[in-house]
Amino acid sequence: MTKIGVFVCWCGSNIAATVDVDAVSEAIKAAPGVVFATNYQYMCSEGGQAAIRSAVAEHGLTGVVVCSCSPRMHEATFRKAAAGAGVNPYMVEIANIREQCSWIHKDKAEATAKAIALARAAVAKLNLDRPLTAPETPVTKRALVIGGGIAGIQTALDVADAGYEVDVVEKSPTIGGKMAMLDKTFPTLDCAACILTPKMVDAAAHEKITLYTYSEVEKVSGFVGNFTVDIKKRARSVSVDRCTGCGVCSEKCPSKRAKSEFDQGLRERSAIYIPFAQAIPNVPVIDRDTCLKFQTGKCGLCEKVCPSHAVDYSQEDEVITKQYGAIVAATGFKPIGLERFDEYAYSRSPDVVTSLEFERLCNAAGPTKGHLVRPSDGKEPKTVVFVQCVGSREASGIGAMKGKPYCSKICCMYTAKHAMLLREKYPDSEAYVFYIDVRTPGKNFDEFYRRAAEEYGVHYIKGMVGKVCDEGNGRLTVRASDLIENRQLLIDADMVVLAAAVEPDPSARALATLLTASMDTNDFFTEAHPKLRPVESPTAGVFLSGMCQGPKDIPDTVAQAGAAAAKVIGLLSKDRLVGNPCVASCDETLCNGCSACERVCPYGAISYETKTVVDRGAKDERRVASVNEALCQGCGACTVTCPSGAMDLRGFTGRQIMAEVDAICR
Amino acid sequence: MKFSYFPGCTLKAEAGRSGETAISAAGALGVEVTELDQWQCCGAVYPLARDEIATKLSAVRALIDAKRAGLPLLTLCSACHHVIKRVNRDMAEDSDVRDRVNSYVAPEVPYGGETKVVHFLEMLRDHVGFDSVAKRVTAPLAGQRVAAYYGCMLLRPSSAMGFDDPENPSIMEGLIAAIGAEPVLYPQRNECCGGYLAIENKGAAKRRASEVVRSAAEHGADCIATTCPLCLYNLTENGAAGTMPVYDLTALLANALGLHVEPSSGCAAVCSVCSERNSAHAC
Amino acid sequence: MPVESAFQPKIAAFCCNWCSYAGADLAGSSRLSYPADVKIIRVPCSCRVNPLFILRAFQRGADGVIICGCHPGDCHYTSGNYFARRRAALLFSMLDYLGVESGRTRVEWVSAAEGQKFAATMNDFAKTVASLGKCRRIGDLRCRTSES
Amino acid sequence: MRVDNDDILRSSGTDVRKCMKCGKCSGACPSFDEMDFPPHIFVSMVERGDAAALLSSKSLWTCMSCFACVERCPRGVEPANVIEAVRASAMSPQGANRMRPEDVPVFLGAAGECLVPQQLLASAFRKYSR
Amino acid sequence: MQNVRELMIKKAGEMLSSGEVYGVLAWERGDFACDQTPALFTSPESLSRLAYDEFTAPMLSKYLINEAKKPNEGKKVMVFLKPCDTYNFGHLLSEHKVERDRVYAVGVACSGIFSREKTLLEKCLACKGMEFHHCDEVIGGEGKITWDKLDRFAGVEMIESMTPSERFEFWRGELSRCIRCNACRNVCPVCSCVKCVFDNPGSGVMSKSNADEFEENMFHIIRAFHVAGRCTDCGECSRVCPRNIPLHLLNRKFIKDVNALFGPYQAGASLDDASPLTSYSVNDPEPGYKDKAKGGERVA
Repeated sequence: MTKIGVFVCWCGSNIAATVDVDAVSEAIKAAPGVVFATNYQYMCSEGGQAAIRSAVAEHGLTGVVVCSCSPRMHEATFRKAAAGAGVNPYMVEIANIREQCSWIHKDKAEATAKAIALARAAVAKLNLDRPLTAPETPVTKRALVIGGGIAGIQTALDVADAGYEVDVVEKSPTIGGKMAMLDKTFPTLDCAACILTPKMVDAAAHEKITLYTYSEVEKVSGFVGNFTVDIKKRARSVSVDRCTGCGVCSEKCPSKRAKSEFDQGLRERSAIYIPFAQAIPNVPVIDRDTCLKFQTGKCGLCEKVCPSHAVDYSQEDEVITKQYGAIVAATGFKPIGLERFDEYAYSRSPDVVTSLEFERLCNAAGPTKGHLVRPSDGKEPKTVVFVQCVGSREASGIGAMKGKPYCSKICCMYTAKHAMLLREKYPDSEAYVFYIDVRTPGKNFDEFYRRAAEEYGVHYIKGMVGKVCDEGNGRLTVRASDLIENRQLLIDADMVVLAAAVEPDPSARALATLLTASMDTNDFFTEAHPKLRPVESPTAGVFLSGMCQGPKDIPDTVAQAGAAAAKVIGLLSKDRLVGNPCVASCDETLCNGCSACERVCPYGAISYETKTVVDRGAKDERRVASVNEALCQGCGACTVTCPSGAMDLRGFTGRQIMAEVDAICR
Repeated sequence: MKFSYFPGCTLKAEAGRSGETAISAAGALGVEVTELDQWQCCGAVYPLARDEIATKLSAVRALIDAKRAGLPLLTLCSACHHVIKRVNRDMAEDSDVRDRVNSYVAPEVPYGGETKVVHFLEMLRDHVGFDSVAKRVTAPLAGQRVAAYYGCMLLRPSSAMGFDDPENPSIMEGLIAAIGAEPVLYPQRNECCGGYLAIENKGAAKRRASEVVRSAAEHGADCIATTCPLCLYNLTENGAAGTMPVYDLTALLANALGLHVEPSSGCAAVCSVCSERNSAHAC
Repeated sequence: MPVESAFQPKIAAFCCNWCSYAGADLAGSSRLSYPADVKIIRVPCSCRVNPLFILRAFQRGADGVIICGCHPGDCHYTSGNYFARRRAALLFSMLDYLGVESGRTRVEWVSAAEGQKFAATMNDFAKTVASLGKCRRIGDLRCRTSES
Repeated sequence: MRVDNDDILRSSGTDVRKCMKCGKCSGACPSFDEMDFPPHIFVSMVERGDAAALLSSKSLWTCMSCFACVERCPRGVEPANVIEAVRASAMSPQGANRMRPEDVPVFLGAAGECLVPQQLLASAFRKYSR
Repeated sequence: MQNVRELMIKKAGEMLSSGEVYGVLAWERGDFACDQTPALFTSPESLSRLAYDEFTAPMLSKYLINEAKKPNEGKKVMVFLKPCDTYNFGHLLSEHKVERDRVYAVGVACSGIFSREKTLLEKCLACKGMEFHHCDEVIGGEGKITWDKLDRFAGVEMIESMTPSERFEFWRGELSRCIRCNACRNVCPVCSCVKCVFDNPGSGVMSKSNADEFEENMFHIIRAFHVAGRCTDCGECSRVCPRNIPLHLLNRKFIKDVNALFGPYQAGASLDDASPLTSYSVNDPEPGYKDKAKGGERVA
């Protein structure tokens, strides 16, 4: 039986002027469990806290009710005071007789009666409180970043600079991501490689950063502060330690027919290859699907020509298991496939390209060495039509949607950039941009777009392309609407550039399952709170960086990467995590194993296992739920979905809330 | 392989032989085609207005007849195919339409879109297989550069028609290759020929059809082939004006199979002035 | 049922800790009054409110029950109020079906910034419940044996 | 002529409010040059309840119902259905038929045979008369 | 039916003889006329007692919870499921109460079940359909509904059309008869908690008898809520109630509301669908108090 002391605060005159505090402390003495009751001018003051201490000592209190202001104000204060006096801090309940009573009622008798009722409710709840201990778990001081694009690199650098170890897992043979493929960046038109490659080098050289390229996360277990992750390092077939990156192997490789992923298929590469000159690590990889040695058993030329004996056909995939305190998803994006958009003749004509292909065609390190020419005949284009919103902002109608419902956010700006680059390279060229809206919120963004129109003479036309006809002889006829002038245009173009919508990288879906992190209907990771916790996943210890959370440009990505890093650093800086003890727990003897709670838990904190349950001596093999207390945030969704009442919420148990109900409805 | 067959008015018209040609070609490929006992006009245009029921009834009757026979319903004319397939989809998916139509038609068992509607081309590709067609070809059209013309109704809306990519189709090219000719790809192959306007606004129909023919010619086609009788008429009458032969693709198929039919072309009717079959002529 | 002018309905208000309880605090610090017979029970989230609690309140003499939570989309726990909304929609409809008038039950979304809305909601709800009079307890659904 | 905009919305069976005014329908329309009101303006005018002005438009009779707009609309609005609904509404008053049986003989030959594909006549009747 | 029974015996015999199953859940003649009772047959010889006719009302799926759990050398149990029972089976599978690979499920044709008074049961009048779900095989094929179907929700709508006072009186009249025999709970395939909240002293709402009138009604309301979104509307609760309380009217109210508010849903039909109360849509309707038409009782 809890021995309860009740302390009624005057809050100066804030409470005492409207509530008869003496009457309250007197009346509450009759409540079950109450062994002591008093009132005091300011309970939150040192004097008030001292009163709690002395009453605990004098009356052997095991629970404390403070009738005062909102618990949102001073619950923490009184819990601390109770703990100082030797009472379990979770054996403290607050009756809110200021905000909910004295401040809103004028009639003293009425307010006093309500204050007594609220005090009784608090006492009733406290009678059913049990001492709780906040769980503490140690923190592994290492972070895992999944994805080695600009988002992942930035997060890794920021976390590593704070002195924590970071591992970066990248599925392709090099870090750098999509940004490495870009030519110039908006709104400054500085070269992407010039600002990215130093960061790549920093990441590789950083003593706290370990890069796992050509690798994938295979398994994740554990929880915030204590994740265990299996990373599969795919066999590169080249020893990273021995290889000097001389490139002789690629040069001599007889199988040169694979499409270069890095160059968007605009160039062919050898079976043993380095994706691009500044790749990190600068070590080739053998694409076993196109390698003659692996396909036919014959060849082996690269092994013969390698001066440092780095080629190793016998290499096998390797799984390494490591511990992490925090995980950052930075899986990025890709442009959507345009197979279903053939009204733009994308699959018919090589001169209809995506924006990312256009980047490669402009890039000095690209397949044309920066000489912007048509892929079909190598001629310089004179008239280029840019189509925005290809597959973005769609809605389903009579059939399923071909594209995505959201705005891809970056296309307006890069299209302006592309048009400017074209006009800069070929001053006698014509650039037409078809737009639905031009969306340029961002620092110096609208100015940039206006510069394209005003200084570079790019023709911006409000309207949409309805059909691109490949007329043969290298001519493309573009039929489009011009809504401002209400006419249909037929433009003879040399090239058409399609601003394809972006979508999350396909690897994100599987990763979300591994991390029990939730996703929206578009497969973007969901944030813990759309406004207030934008870089955290609802799953504790999992953070989000870059495009995997939603479309964003480089400045936003870098900002979010830094923010995610700050959250990771905040987590790793703690030696132990103090959890919330007011979490759900499962009474296994009552659990039906129905999985309903698992379905409503937003944190993936509930899992099921089949185990032997002992109920009053009887043993039974059952499927039962168990709550991971480190993940549970204590919302209580599971408790209501559980018909048998096996799930309950500590600190807010069903019986406690019913006791409060009984008290206030008396 | 057995199919119920809905010929439709145009292909059944006295002088229009392409229907029979197609059926004999199917026979030569081992497909058994049974014409529905009694059929009425499909309705000619799909009633876009959602509340129109009466105009859907005849299509539903054909569908029910095919269901009774327990066979998929084969169509050839693009318009018939379009109308019947879309009405069938309405019957399967729109409970309002389904209930109202069933209460009109009152079949013994309510009809709910059970019949599978198959276009002649679809039948060749999915049931016979273009490979088998190629094997049966005795008189390949070697050296011919044939431009397939799809038109509008065969492919669109793709969510309803659903047997080929609406913007980059390949089914007719597949057949053209199977009969030994060389398919020609050109951008106007799935743009409307304007046939519907041929009565109301001949000028517009001419402009559209000429554009189609021009595009095919520019891409080096020797001839155009289509399966839609309306396109066949319009392209011949209003588009080609003698500059380019326009054929019924099923007739080309029949010839390749050695059935020796005269490739019917253009206006299905005989010219009333000089009895010449191809009306794309001056008399 | 005649309405006594002095009838003060008893109302149990379940408020989520993050939005609505804070909204009630704001109503208090803004000195916005509402009837004293509205009494608040703090729960972590609207999804913690078990139908058992609501029935219990009616059994113990409540004349009306209201659940307040974060606005849809703003739940501190992401999805709790969506579940609460479904449960309440069904339960309140069922109570109405059993003869507990729908005016006696309500769900309202009140954010931490909506002190005004909180007070206005409670005043309006109390008025509605008052107009319905004393609630026949659900317990009365079963006659005492002596009565039958 | 009076017209009930709601009727048009209902019978078109499409949600014109989904239109984001991108103009792809009018960019795709092969009959654009024959039209006084192109597809996007049709949708826009019906959306703001001004279908009456469209009843006498030339576009009603030059839309080829080829569904290029329907196929390519990124918002699932079906402009051809909207045009069809207005066309149906334009023909609903008595005597508003655009084609009459007496117009047919010019398409028939001496023996009464049809000089155009029968489907063309059938569809013309269906489209241009009630 | 006679023919179906023979086919059932044949199949059961084969399965028992081959040792594929250790037992067959079916029916045998009960103590009274027209009262077929669930029974477990473990030998081919015993099958002569197997009964199946138009009075065979009980559902067997709930028995699987225990039967499919027994070790029996890993052998399966065979069960006969009428069409409406296959939804219950689906529900039990979706909540992991029964492991699918421990059961050989055989659908049996149904042509409507009659009461002892030779009238078609209410649940059959409002038959959901004769399709089988989740079965390994079906005996006798899909039956036909040969009678005029009752609108499943007509009863609910009738009550909804009453005033609140009338509704209250109606339910007072019905629920007053409850004797807390728990037959409704025990027969319900959904109500299969390891321990019911009403039997659990720790729940704060334990009530085992009709000691307190509130708990009685709370029992029925909470029971209905606990099965909301899970109830397959098999109608067993009403059938077995010795006091003829129309309990299905509570369940169907929830089913009707679920369909109207969250979209059509049939519990037990699919194993993949999240149930209505363990899922949500951001566009769900707000709880109905805003529906002015329903309002409260008018004050004269």
